[in-house]
Amino acid sequence: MTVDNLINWFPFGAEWPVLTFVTAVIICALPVFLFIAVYALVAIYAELKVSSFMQDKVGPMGQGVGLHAWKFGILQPVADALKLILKEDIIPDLADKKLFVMAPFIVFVGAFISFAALPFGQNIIIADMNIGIFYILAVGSLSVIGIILAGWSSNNKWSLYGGMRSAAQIISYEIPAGLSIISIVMLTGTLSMQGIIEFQSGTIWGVLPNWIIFNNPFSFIAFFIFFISGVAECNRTPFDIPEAESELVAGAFTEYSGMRYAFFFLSEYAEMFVISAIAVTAFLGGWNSPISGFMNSSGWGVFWFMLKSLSLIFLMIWFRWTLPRLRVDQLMSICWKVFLPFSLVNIFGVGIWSLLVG
Amino acid sequence: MGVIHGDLMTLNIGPQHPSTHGVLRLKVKTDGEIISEVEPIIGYLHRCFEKHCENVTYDQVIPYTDRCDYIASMNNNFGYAVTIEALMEIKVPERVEYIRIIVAELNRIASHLLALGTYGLDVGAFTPFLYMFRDRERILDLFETLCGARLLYNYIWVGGLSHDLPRDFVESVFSFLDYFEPKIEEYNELLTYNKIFIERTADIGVLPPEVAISFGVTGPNLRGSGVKWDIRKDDPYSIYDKFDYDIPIGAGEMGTVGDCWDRYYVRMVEMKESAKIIRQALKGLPAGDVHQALPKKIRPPKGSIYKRTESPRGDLAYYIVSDGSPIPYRLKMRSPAFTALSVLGEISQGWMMSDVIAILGSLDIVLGEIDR
Amino acid sequence: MSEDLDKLISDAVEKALQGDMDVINNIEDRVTRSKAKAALVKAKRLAKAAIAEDAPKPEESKAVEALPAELSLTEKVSAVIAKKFPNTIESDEENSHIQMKGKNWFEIAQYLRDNPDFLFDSLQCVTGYDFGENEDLEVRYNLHSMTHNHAIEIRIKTDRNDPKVPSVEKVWRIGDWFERETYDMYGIVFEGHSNMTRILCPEDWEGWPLRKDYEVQETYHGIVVPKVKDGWE
Amino acid sequence: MYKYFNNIFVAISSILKGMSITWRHMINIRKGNVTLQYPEERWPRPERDIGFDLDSYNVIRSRLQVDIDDCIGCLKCERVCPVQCIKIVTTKAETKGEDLPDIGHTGITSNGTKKALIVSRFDIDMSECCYCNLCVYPCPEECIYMTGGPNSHKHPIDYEFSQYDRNDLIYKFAKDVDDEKISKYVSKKIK
Repeated sequence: MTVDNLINWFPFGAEWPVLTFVTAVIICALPVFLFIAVYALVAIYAELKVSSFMQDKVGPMGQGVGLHAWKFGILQPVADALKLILKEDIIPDLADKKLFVMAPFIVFVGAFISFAALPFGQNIIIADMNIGIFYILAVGSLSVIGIILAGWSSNNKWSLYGGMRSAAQIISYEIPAGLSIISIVMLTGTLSMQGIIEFQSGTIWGVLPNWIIFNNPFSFIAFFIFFISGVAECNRTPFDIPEAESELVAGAFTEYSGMRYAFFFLSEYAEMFVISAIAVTAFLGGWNSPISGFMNSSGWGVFWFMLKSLSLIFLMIWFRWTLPRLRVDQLMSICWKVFLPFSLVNIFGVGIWSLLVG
Repeated sequence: MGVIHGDLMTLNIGPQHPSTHGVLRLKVKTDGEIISEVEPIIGYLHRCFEKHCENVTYDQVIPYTDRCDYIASMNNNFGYAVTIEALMEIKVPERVEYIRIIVAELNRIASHLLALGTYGLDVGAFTPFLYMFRDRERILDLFETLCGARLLYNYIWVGGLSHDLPRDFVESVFSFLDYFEPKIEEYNELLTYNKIFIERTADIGVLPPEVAISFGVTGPNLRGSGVKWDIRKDDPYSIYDKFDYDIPIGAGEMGTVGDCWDRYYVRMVEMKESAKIIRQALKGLPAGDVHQALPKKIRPPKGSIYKRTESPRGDLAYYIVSDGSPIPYRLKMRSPAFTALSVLGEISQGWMMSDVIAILGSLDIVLGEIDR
Repeated sequence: MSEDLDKLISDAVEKALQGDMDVINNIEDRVTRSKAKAALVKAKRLAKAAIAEDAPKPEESKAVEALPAELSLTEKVSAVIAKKFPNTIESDEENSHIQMKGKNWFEIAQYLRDNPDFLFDSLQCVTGYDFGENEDLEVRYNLHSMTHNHAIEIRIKTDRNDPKVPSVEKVWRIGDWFERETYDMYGIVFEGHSNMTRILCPEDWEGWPLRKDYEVQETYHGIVVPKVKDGWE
Repeated sequence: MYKYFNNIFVAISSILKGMSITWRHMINIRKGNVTLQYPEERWPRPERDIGFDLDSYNVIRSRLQVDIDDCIGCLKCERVCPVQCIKIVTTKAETKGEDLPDIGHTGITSNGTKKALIVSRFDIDMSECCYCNLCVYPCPEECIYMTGGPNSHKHPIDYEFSQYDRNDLIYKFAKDVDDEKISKYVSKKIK
């Protein structure tokens, strides 16, 4: 489902190149948007249910009047989304209106365009760029601009706090995340997402799947550094200081309501998926089956990829409902004093490992 | 590298804010994330408790005391009843004393559960909060079978109690304690010894003992600073001297003595000690009539009295002046949370935004009691 | 790590006390700088308090020993104060409390706090009291000693029309809020208090609610104060 | 250096410990669930068995209910109420202990007391009630009580007595009759 394939496939490609390109992009983007919307509903439902189960309650059950949230509250996220869409859109008088309106979309775009390079299956990737992983890391940090804008334009002290905290946090955590990816790139020798996944097919000694996480002890650590940095980049607990509801009310999103707030919400979940998907691609074998040769066709690839990503998302939810929140300076010191040295050591380690073993 | 000194930003935390534990306003001057000045502004929940009391009879005051510290109403009732009894020199039956101590200690556990749970919430841990509320509900259920009410009991009366215990109350309290005591270990594993929680609370908001005493801070907050002071032991009222229990004090296990973690942990241990007291009281519960000593008309002799009791938040005292009529001439409540909040401005200077929330939570204030 | 910081802070505070603020201002880490500033404030306060305190003298404790042992604590305190600060005790008829005049109360409070025989280090409660319409107001202090575990009550009468009592905010820090509360409810002005404003009622509330002759204002910012309930009375 | 690694180790182990607890709770949700599905299930109000010859005491706290036929108008409940939410108006009847069907007045209570007063007004403002139960104890006829629980044979529990208007929370228990009709039966002695 690559864009290139589509462009080549269109019969009038040579005559109207721009139109062809735009059509191809839209045809690719629409399913992605739908996917994000549906996935976000599922993820929100999972978050509600998992958190409730962890807290000894049942969560939404939807036993009200009429079709209210249906059985087991399955329609609860739909109802939430409907409510957010129908809610009055409030823009504060003293807000910087242009930026205020723009901010949620910038955040969403940052999460959305990352999906272009995610390899859902053997052939299902919108654009199999030769610098795929680099591209995702680059556009992923776009969202921080949106959050800063949201914090600044709201003209609210809490929002400002949230925005500044978020900027410091996301920019810092990009570094250990990037460095862990570098160690993977050193192993695989490619920046292409599909290339990295293909590197991971097969097994180690016929037992373990040949995933990078099992490749050597350094990449094992790199996985955790990357994943936790990713959690921090999504602003999830224990790193949710930009919105820290007990301190900053709702941080950067304090003044947002209705649809705009929904976009922030959506992009948080989209970003969670992007982070999980990169982690799966780079460390957990992407769409490769965990047991070599078992259900390893290209159709099952999508299943494996989704399964792995969703389990990582479950891990994030699990973190959130177990751990307290860190303070902003502790967050920074963990990044600079723990993650950064470890990921630097990892790069050397992987280098030496591939020199000696590989 | 030069240092840029900017202006201070004034920030109002509250009156509507998720973690001010009520309608409290903190006027905070901040330098970025750092707090340079905190001024608590109270009175948003002022309901003229003392003025009300000057207009109702002595027995009608009890429902009003319920509403001061609505988290630990039994202890408020208890303190008031003990004070009036001392003024009238009433000797209450032994069964009443035992039942009072059982319910007061149960309420102490309930209050501490709420304090610790919301403290977890303040530092961002949501789940322990719900676990603790789950267990607090069990205590409230017990109280509901006891006196019909879940929160505002009006149970301990001057000279006695409104009802005797229900028939199977003793067994249900025992089974609750059997259920509850292992849960404390679970809280400890989930929250108390969590590294992130320790990082957030240890060494934060250190309250030195001499400052605490000068500010009149009492109860778990004072004990967290390492001062072994508990009215139940040092100035025993009722029959607290009959029981065998310890007074936990802060030892600086994770940081400095008197930090937020110590205050938190003192409460955690205190729940265990309360459970101990309840077990002893349940075992020694004598038979008798609980209405025996109820006075027909409460008409204390002329005079004044100042009597302290240990509520879950500390040193709860009533100063009552009687002019011989059935209506109190003057009733002053010295609420422990009032003094605890006054120390906030002193100990939160120089900490960060998030720490102020953590310090405020660790002081365990109830605005109903501060504003009265 | 934290020990180094502590040392840095204490050094900076020492320098600052000698007048060299640059040391603190040049600390780069903001957290450390603020901590140092907070420590400086504390140190200054302590220094002030140390100057204000009269160092307890040995002959004072002898004064207590000289009294007969069967006297109650209240009588002992009353006798010692009468000796040290003449003309301050109003009457010592009742054994339950000490009736005192307002003057010298601040010094007496300091003396009571610091005298090793009494060590009333904790101010338990400040209660305002109204004897009735057209009569005097009174402030009642409940003092308590953590060390000796004993307590006394001190009462100070003041004129209704010009109620003034010296503030003990600087002796016991909790006096700050307790006195503000008493001022709020009774209108008793505590002289020497740093921030004598209402604490529970709004700033612009009229009258002193707990006085016996208090009448509720009819409206407050357009809100009718006594709630009108249709068809009730 | 030891401290640095020890910190990391402690952090990881304590986080794993906490996560294992939440995991245990999650998989044992069927056993540990404490939620009541409110509109279907309702919080059971405890049926209290006092057992010490005190079972006539009412220990449920809910809406107040008055059996007006039993009320003798002694005003005890009005006087004891700490928030003055009970308002009673009585007039002295001409005859003692006689039914006056015209104004719905019952002469003798279920306890056998002869009523001397006509209760022409008995209002309780439940929006002000503080549920302290103090009015229930002094009632000599046990005609004021809180609904449900041990009193469910007298009046079933009013689980959520919510109203759209605050004034609807003023419950009027006295029989709704004209003052003129009552004045016919008022004792002439006072006048």
